[in-house]
Order: sequence, then structure tokens, then C-alpha cells
Amino acid sequence: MKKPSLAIAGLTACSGCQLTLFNCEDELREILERFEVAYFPMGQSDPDPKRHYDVALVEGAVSTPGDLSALFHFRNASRLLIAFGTCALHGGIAAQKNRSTPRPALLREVYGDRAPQLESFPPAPFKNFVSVDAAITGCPPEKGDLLRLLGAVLAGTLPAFPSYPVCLECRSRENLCLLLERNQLCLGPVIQGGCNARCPATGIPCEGCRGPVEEANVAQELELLLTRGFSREEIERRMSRFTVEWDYGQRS
Amino acid sequence: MEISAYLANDNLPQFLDTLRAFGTLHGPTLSESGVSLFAPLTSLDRLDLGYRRTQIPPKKYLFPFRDTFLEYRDGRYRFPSGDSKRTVLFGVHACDLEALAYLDQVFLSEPEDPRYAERRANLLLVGISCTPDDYCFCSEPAGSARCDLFLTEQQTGYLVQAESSAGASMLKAAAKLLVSAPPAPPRTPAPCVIPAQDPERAYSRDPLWDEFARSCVGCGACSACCPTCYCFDVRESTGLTGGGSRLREWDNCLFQSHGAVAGGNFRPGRVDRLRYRFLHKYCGFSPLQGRSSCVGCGRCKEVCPVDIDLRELIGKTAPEPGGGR
Amino acid sequence: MGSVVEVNPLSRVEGHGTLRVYLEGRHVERVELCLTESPRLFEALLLGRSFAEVPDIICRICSLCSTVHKVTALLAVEEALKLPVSRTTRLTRELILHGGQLQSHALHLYCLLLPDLLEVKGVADLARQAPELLKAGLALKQVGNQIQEELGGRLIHPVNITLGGVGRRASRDTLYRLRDGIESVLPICTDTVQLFRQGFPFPPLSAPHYLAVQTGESAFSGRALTLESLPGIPVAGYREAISEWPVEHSHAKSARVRGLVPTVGALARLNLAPPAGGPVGELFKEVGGAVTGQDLRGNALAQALELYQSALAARDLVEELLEYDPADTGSPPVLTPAAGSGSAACEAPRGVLIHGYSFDASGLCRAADVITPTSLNQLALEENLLALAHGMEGAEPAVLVAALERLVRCFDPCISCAVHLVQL
Amino acid sequence: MIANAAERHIPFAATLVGRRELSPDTALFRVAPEPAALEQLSGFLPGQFVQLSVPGGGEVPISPADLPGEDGTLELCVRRVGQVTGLLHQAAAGQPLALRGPFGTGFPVREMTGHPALLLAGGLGIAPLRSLLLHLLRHRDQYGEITLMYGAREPGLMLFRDELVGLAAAHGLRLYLTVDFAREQAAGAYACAIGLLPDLLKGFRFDAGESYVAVCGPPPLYRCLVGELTGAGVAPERVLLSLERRMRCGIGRCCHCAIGTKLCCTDGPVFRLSEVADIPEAL
Ligand SMILES: Cc1cc2nc3c(=O)[nH]c(=O)nc-3n(C[C@H](O)[C@H](O)[C@H](O)COP(=O)(O)OP(=O)(O)OC[C@H]3O[C@@H](n4cnc5c(N)ncnc54)[C@H](O)[C@@H]3O)c2cc1C
Ligand code: SF4
Ligand code: SF4
Ligand code: SF4
Repeated sequence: MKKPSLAIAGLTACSGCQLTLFNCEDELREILERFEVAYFPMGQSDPDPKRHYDVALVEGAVSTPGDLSALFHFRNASRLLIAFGTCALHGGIAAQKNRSTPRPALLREVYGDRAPQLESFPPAPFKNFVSVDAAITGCPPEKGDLLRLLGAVLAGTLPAFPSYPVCLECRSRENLCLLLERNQLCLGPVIQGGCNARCPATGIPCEGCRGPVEEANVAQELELLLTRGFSREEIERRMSRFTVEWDYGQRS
Repeated sequence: MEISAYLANDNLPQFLDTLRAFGTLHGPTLSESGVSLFAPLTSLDRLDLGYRRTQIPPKKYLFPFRDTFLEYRDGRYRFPSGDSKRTVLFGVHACDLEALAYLDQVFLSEPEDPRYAERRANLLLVGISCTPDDYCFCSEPAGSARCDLFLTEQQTGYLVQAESSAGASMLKAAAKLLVSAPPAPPRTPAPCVIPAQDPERAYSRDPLWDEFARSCVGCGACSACCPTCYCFDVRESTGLTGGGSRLREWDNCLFQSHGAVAGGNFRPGRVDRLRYRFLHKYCGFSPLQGRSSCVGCGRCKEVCPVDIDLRELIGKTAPEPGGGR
Repeated sequence: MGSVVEVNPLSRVEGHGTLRVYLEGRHVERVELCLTESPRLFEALLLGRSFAEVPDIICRICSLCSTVHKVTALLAVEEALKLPVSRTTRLTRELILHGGQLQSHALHLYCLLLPDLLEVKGVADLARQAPELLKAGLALKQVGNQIQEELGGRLIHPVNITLGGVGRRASRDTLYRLRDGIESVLPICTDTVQLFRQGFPFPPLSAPHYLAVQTGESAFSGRALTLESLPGIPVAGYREAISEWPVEHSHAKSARVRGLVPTVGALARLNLAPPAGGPVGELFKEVGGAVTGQDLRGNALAQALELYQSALAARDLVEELLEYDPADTGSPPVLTPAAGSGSAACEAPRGVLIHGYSFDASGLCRAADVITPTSLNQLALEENLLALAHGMEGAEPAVLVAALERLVRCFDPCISCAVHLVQL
Repeated sequence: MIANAAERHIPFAATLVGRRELSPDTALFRVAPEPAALEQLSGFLPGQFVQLSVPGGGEVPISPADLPGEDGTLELCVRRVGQVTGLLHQAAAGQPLALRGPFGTGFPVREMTGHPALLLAGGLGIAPLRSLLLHLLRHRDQYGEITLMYGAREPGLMLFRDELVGLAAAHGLRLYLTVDFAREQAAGAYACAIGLLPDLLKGFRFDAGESYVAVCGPPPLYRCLVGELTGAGVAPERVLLSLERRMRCGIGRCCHCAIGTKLCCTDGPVFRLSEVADIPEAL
């Protein structure tokens, strides 16, 4: 059977999702063996950007015209386009001020007089521009999710990831509930699980790195945190860290 | 066969060490972060006998949160090789024992669940009497016969009673540490549960339903921590080298995905799902229709971040205990 | 007629970059290194965020260096707020930084650089042609990652190390596991040194001006910098010593320190503080000649030596942590916002990293500044590229750019980090 | 009867031996199970379902569309809607599959003997009813009048049309076909009525007191038909509804398929109206 060809690329990002591939130390050789690595500048020279890919794993948010044309390229050239990581799926860390500060002001802050020369728009997830076939969430993504996706692609399908919130795994691991018992600003109830509640397991509240769970009762989480004494400002600041597009009135 | 005996407090550590001969000893402990949980008693210092309830009930020993149920290899599905080891679970309260008996009915009835059955056969249960707190809602702390051995706390020790032949063997092995005791009085029946409810109630128009549906954050804690919740989801994944595994994972009936089908959802609103939860908990699903599975452990009340308590839907016009179907 | 030879994207480096060589016939006019990564604007994102959020956000600047960014931010915020930390916390940070260094150096040496040594195109070719070497390198990388994941709670962007403490102290079982892991790769470390001894034959380059953090109690952080023979540049006054400016063709910045073009990284560290004594010292005696006083081509060997150094140091730290002080759980204190400013410098795998922050009375960030190793190296890198290009004038353009790309890789640039701010 | 408990949990091996496209998203798959599975299928009742696995994708409940087992195969009429059905639709003959079952209640074919049977199918609901129809026609002399009313959204989505027309001609099956929408001509070409199934039923005369009625179709269909049928005088015990729910295990454990306090997989999927009429969420 012909090996599926694989493209791995990044837009506006920290390269963490691509690094996650390298971090599959036990499986990396197997992956490189079973896929034809067609485009992967971070790991392989002389990428050939013109051809067709079976799967493109693309990380990062879209925030420049260059990002956008790269995204269109990968959409057009690939049978399966995978939004790889929270930035690609929800905008991620770079988009956190999209609602609060205009882009030019942010640019000026950092680049001063050079700002107007930079072509940059508010970082946005892939779904604002193209359709994606599947997504792996997480900042950083879980190795296991990446491996499940690659395994599924080899089998001719896409993985079914669970749709429960962080709390389910958190409780099942018998962590202390930081929200109820420590009165900490934990976003677990409205955040997509699958990380095995990594952060609460070490005693740190969930910062929401995997983005909203499918049926988040956002309004209730907000109410809950407000009654526990957090200010609306602080809550929104925290919630927008990885996903800026919350509907604070959503109840389902 | 002596089936009941007296164990003095001083002998408890030695008694526990005797139990190790019957399997790896597990019992209630307190985690570093202060969570009560059943865990291996690698050292007896870890034992926390004064515990109220563990976060996750003993069901985790029989039906873990995430379990590889089948493996696919070379064109066939098969059970993964059994990993279950003989375990003595010490210090289980009567409500949790009752819950395990309920799960036994679910998973050991025809067709028996082989993975559950294997683990169950390897699990010995030692019950212990308890002191209820504000979250408990059983009628009164009771003993239980749903175990191999039950310890009832007395002033300076425990009344130890064998409830199975395995329990009797344990007593025998520990004979040196025990003194004979008068036969215990007959057991009161299982600890009080919320009596079985008429399914009609699940469809009542009580405004409380909408209130609950509005405030449930959908965290899933209630079912994870419930000792008799056992809904599970099934997911399959393929490895890189071919072959695959089919997982079972705890599910929660309040998740939208629970009733979703292609093109719709049979329980579209959270209120529909809350009604389902009520039905499953207090009315019982076939073949356990007419049985309430609530054992009164109080976990759901303790863990729900928004204080949802489905029993409030019953309270107002509760029928007499046993008045259900 | 002038022509331009371009390498786009630069491969086997972290992030997006382009290399352009402007030729006039065969004469090299100019070499440009553009770090084209999209602007990330981290400093702007931080403004108005609470002091407690700063480390969690800023670590996302880069995945390869997220641990050291996080620790540096913690140190800077702790200085601003005058937060003390316990011994457990200090040791845990030290250990996780060694983990980060192990993972980063192993990744760079075995996945990104090794293909140059073996004259293949990349990691996919390695998997076919040198599976054993790749396996060894990945084993080494895995141990670094194991340390990062066990202590950080998450492999990239660690959560468990936090302001004033740790979420949870490593358990004994964890520490035993780490010790076993480290010990299992010590032989690979010495092999790595031998593997990367092999030089890289190109015309001589100019001698660098090395810059490093003056470390002491910690192997990574310190209150002063050393520039060549000039020790004692205080971190607190780093803005006076370092001038930074945005470059035309790039989204990154260039920097000079006290007017000199600095070079930072493993090579700088080993030159300024050569290992003495112990197994690393012995090895250094044997191979150190290829490192001291050399140009950037020695950086790979320097990283290999540091791998060994880090592995041994990590093992010692595990032993220290095992001497448990039950009272010192590393639990973070209750934090209260306060006004203040603080800065900190750490040795990231790629060299000197500096963070500086100011907070107002409600603890909100009013100024943020990050100077990354890749910015500090940018000028030296460009100068080196130009020197190499001139030295190779007349070579086939393909050979020329291949050599240039390889030189870029020697610097191990981290483009994500490099791309962000100027806040003066 | 399945002898060994493990066999209800572990699927038997099977192979895809053939497929026929029925509509743009639905195909008929012919599956050959290994002998041990065939043995179990020998007790199959129309209306029961099997749990079909596509290795690596997962498992789905499917009601066989024929009388499985007798020629060593079974036919599954499957619509592509997601993960597992999608994989199945990609599969070619030779693809390894696996299956468990049959599970659930079937249609009470013994009890129905001597009675007229009215089969009402909407859309994909034809799958289990085709199985029932094949059974009734095979034992033609044991049953009274047999009528099939089958409604599809549009002519192109009508499954098994030619086959049904053939059966009608050969066995004296009364066949009524209808589509929700179509241009007159197209309907003419298909020889079917235009209109909804309940409308078709309205004008239909049959021996309501004696008949058994089997219904399978999309959820809204049941609500409309049930009123018609009881209004016409069919006893609720003789209104047989094949219901669909989300299902995971197929054997009464995972609890996704509850209808009130009944489980669709073990108490159903074929229910009598009398069993579910009082359950608010059933229809
Ligand atoms: C008793 C019974 C008999 C059935 N017979 C047939 C048949 O003969 N032909 C046929 O094509 N289909 C039949 N179905 C429906 C079929 O089981 C689903 O279409 C299938 O499970 C979808 O699986 P998937 O993996 O392709 O979809 P998924 O990727 O899992 O999901 C796609 C969509 O299907 C939904 N879904 C998941 N499980 C089910 C389920 N058990 N039932 C319905 N929807 C589901 C999901 O919620 C989602 O909306 C039957 C269902 C039952 C309960
Ligand atoms: S700690 Fe957070 S994730 Fe865990 S149960 Fe509590 S709210 Fe949920
Ligand atoms: S607990 Fe929350 S922040 Fe932590 S890894 Fe999971 S989703 Fe991300
Ligand atoms: S514990 Fe409470 S909030 Fe969470 S799912 Fe259950 S009812 Fe809803």
C-alpha cells in the first residue's frame, strides 16, 4: 500500500505542536516509517510545497497574509487538513486580546514606528477561513491524541475524541477539586477534556488550554466563579487566554 | 466454623497484615492533597479509618474509568490478557457494599461481563461500620452482608463477622488475634436508599427541573463519583502498527453526546437528560426496573459544584418508603 | 547583473526564517537573514494582565524553551514582588531546567544537526539510514522530557512550577524513576561528545565576543552577565548595557552589548566557564581544544558536552531532592498584588535570556520586556554568514547556501522566541 | 441462544463479500461471517439487530435487511453518517469486519401467523421491514394479506424499488410507494404516489381489527402514524414499532438507549405500542 504523504507546518505559533511530534520519542521512527514525510521544514530540508498531501497537520493561528496563503495552500493541496493545536482550532494565546485591544495598538506597543509596515491582523482560527477535517486540541496537544489521529489516518478514518469536560477526568483521578475546596479559578467544567486533568493533578487550576467543551454551560461557570468572589474582569481575562470567542450567555 | 469474633484495637495492625496473605491490601487513605481515596496500603500509616467517603467509590476496582475492553489483532477481536490481581479491599462502608451488589447485578447477570467478572472474582471485601456526616442520606449506619468480612466498631475494638467462606478463612487465619464473641444479632436490611420512584415523577412539571437544567454546568462529577453509575461510552482506536483497541470509558448521562444520534438527539435538552438521570437512579432500567440504585452515600451532593440534588424533586410528596413499584 | 539566492523556508530550525544571498556575479554583496515568523506581540499581550498570569502566558512564546522562559519569568516576577522561594522549589526548578536543556540539545543535535553530518536531508532520512543513532538521540531527549513532564506536569509549557513554589513536589517514586532514566543514558552522552567532535570544514570565521550569565548557586540563573573578560554587568541594569533595535528585513531585533556584537549559547558558556574536574572536566581536557576560542562551529560539540554535564547535574539534583525535608513541600504562598519591578536572566539552551517586568499596585503588568538568545545572536550570525559567504566566493550557489544554512543551524536559532517586542 | 457469555462481547470475524449502491449515501453490504457466527444467526428474527464492527473504527448496531445465515451471508443496508458507517462505505470486498448478535427483540412472526400484516416503512426504515417482508413472503401461506407502504423523500432515495415491485408481482404483495416530493413525471416514471405516508394510510382500507402493523422510519413518522392506526382500530398490542436509539454495547449495559425505563437494545428495538404509549419520550 502506498504510504500516506504527510505535511507538517506552522503559522503563527510557538512550534509546540510540531515539537509534540518530536516528543513522541518512542513512536517517531514508526511514524517516519509509515508516512511519507513530504513537507516538514522543522525536521527535513528541501520541502516540496507544490504537491498533494494526504494529511496536513498545521499548527498556529492565522494572523498575516502569509499565514492565510499558506493555509489556503494546505487546504487545497491536502485531502485531510488537521487543525493542530489550540491556536489553529480556537485562535489560542495570540488571539487573547482580539476583543479588547485593536491590532494596530498592539503592534505599535511592540514595533513602535515600524508597526504600520507590518501586515498583521487579529489572529484567528482556521475555521474562519477554510473547512478543516479534524482537529487536535491542546496547548500543547497531547501526544496520545496525535498518535491516535495518525493511527486512524493509517486505518482510513479519523479518530473519535471524547467530548467531556476536564472535570470528568479530574474527578476520576481523585484530584482535589480546586474550585470547590480551594476556591481557585478553575475552568475545568467548561474546558474540553482529554488531558487527563494534568493541571489539577498537580494542584494547579485548569487554565483552559484545550478550549471550550462542546456543550459548555458558560453562563453558569461565570455565575459560579462570580459567587466565589472572582471579578468579572479577572474571569474574562482568564477565559480568554486561549479562546477569546466565548459566548458568556451560553447555557448549553 | 466460627463466624463472628472480637478484635481488640491493639491487634488491628497485625490483623491487617494477616489479610495481606489473601491479596494486595487496599483501603481508605488520604492523598497528599487531602482527598480521600481507596489505595494500596503499602504501609499501614496510610490507612485512614475515620474517612467519610472516598471521592471515587470502589467501582473503580471492577470497572475502571478507562479500560481497554477488546483488542484487535490479526483479524480478530479478543479480550486483553487479564491484569487483575487478588485484592483485599479493606474498610468499605455499608453503602458502598450495597452499591457493589447493585453493580454485580448489572454486570454479572446474563450475559456476564467477563472483564468485570474476572476482577470481581479477585476482589475480597472487608466492610466496616461508619459514622454518617451531613452529606450522608442513608437512614442509619448499618452493617452489611454484601462482603466477605464485616467489622463493626465497638468501644475498644471491632466485632468481626464472616459473611462468606472467604471471610471465614480470613477469620481462621487471624484466629490468634481474635477472641470469641457472642453471635451477632441478625443484620438489619441494606442501608436505606431513596425508595424506588414511580417513573411518572420523572416527567413532572415541577419548575425545579428547569432550574436544575439551567444551573448544571455539565461537569460530570456526579456520575463519576456515584457508586452505582455505570453508563459507559465505547471508543476504538488504531495503533500505528495496525491492530487496535476498543476502550470503555465512564460516561455521564447529562452530556449531550449521551443521546445523540445521526440527525438528532433523543434527549436534546439538559432537562431531558436530567429526567433520564432521575429515571435511571430512582426507577431503575430494565431488567432492574423498579429498583432505586441510590445507596445514600452522599457523594453527588458533595461534589456537585452547583448543589443540584435530584432528591428535592421527590421530597415534597414523597411516597412512603417502599411505596414505589 | 545582481542575483539573489534564497533559502525559504530555512529548514531544520525552530520557526520561520528566510536566508537571502545577494550576488553580483560571483561576488557576495550582502547576506540577509529574515526571521519571518509572524509577529507574536507577547509584550503587548502581557500588558494589563495580572502578575500571576505573566509566567503562564509568556512561556508560550516558544515551545522549545518554554521551561526556561517560565522560570525566568517566575524569577523576575518574584523579584518584583519580593517573593522568597524554598529550597525544594529552587532544586525543582534547577532540575527541570536541566531537563529542558537535555531535551533541547538532544533534539538539536540528533534531529536537526545530525543530518548535516551524515549528509542527508532530515529526520525522515535518519530514520531509514541511521536508525540506531536516531534512537540513541531520542532516548536522550526522552530523559530530558521525562524530567520536564514529571516535574512540570506537562511536557511543554509546564504548569507545576509556579510563583513562589511548586504545585506538587515530586514524589520519591518519581525521583527514583528519573534517576533510573538519567543513568540509562549516561553512556549515550559520552558517545554524543565523540560523535560531534567531527569539525565542519569551512574558512575561518571571526572570533566571537562571548556573553553569558554569571552563574553561581544556580547553574542557570544569576544576577550578572559576563561579556568576554568583563564580568559583573548587572542584570538589573541590563537595559543600559544592551541596546536592541528592530531590523528592516526581519520581524526580530538585533542587539549589541556594551557596543560589541555578542555571541551566546553553549559555546559561550563553556568558553567563559570551562568545566573543571569530574567526568565532564576530564572529557573537556580531551576534546576542549575544539571548543575554546573557536568560532561557532564548535557549538555542536559544546552542546554535546553540556548534555553530559546536565545529565550528571540532574542526577545529583535528584539525589538532593531525595533527601526530603518533609517540612518543605514547596507549597506556593498566598499571593497578594503589589507594585514593583523585577528582572531576571537565565541561560536558556541557546544562551542568555532576560525578562523584565513592572507591575502597578493592583498587580497588573505595566511594562514587559524579553531579550532572547536569538536576538542577542542575530548580529553575530549575520556577520558570520557574511564572512563565510565571502570566504566561499566563487563556490556554486547551491554549495554556498548549503554551507550558510548549516552555519545558521550551528547557532541553533529559535525564531519563535526571537520574534516579538521592543519596549524601550 | 448464545451459549457463551464471552461471545456476546467479542465479535466474530466476518468478511465483506459484496456491495451494491442503493442511493448516494446508502449501500447494501453483503457480509460473510465465520461459521460460529452463522450458527448464532440461525435463530435470527426479523427486526433483531447485529453489532457490526469495522476494525479500527468501532461498532454500530445495524438491522439486517434480509434473512441472514441461510446462504452463509447477511445483507446490511447502511447509510453513511459518520465514523464507522463512513469506513464501511469506503470498504471493498475482502475487507475484514466483525459482528456480534443477533440481539434484541424481533417481530413476533409466530404470533402474527394467520393475520394480515401491514408494513409501514419510511426512508431507511425499509431495512428491517424488508427482512420481515422476506420472512412473511417465504411463509406466504401462513399469513393473511400482506401490504407494504413505503415512503421515501424523493424518487432517487427509494431503496429496493425494483425488487419490491418484483416481489409484489410474484407473491401477491400489496405494494404502495410514495415520495414526499417529486415532479409529476418523475413520480410517474417510478409509479409511485406523491405525498406523506400518513396521508397514504388515511385512504387505505384494511382489516384493522385483525391486522398486525409494523412500523419503522424516522422519529417524526411514528407520532403521525400511531394516531392513524389506533384511530382505525388497530389494537396497540399489534402495532409493532422498531425504534432506534444511540447504542453502544447492544446488550443492555451501557444505558445509552433507554426509553423511559426500558432499554431499546434488550426490550426492543421492536416494541408494541402498548408497551411504550405511556412513555413520554418514546415516540
Ligand atoms: C437497533 C438499530 C438498528 C439500526 N439499523 C440500521 C440500519 O439497518 N442501517 C443503518 O444505516 N443504520 C442503522 N442504525 C443506525 C446506525 O447504528 C447509526 O447510523 C450508526 O451507529 C452511526 O455510526 P457512525 O460510527 O457511522 O457514526 P458516528 O461517527 O458515531 O456518529 C455520527 C452520528 O451518528 C450518531 N450515532 C451514533 N451512534 C448511533 C446509533 N447507535 N444510532 C444512531 N445514530 C448514532 C452520532 O450521534 C452522530 O450524530 C440502527 C440503529 C439501531 C439502534
Ligand atoms: S479542580 Fe477544576 S477540573 Fe478538577 S473537578 Fe474541580 S473544577 Fe473540575
Ligand atoms: S487541565 Fe486544563 S490547562 Fe491543564 S492541560 Fe488540561 S485543559 Fe490544559
Ligand atoms: S455534578 Fe452537578 S453540575 Fe456536575 S453534571 Fe452532575 S448535576 Fe451537573
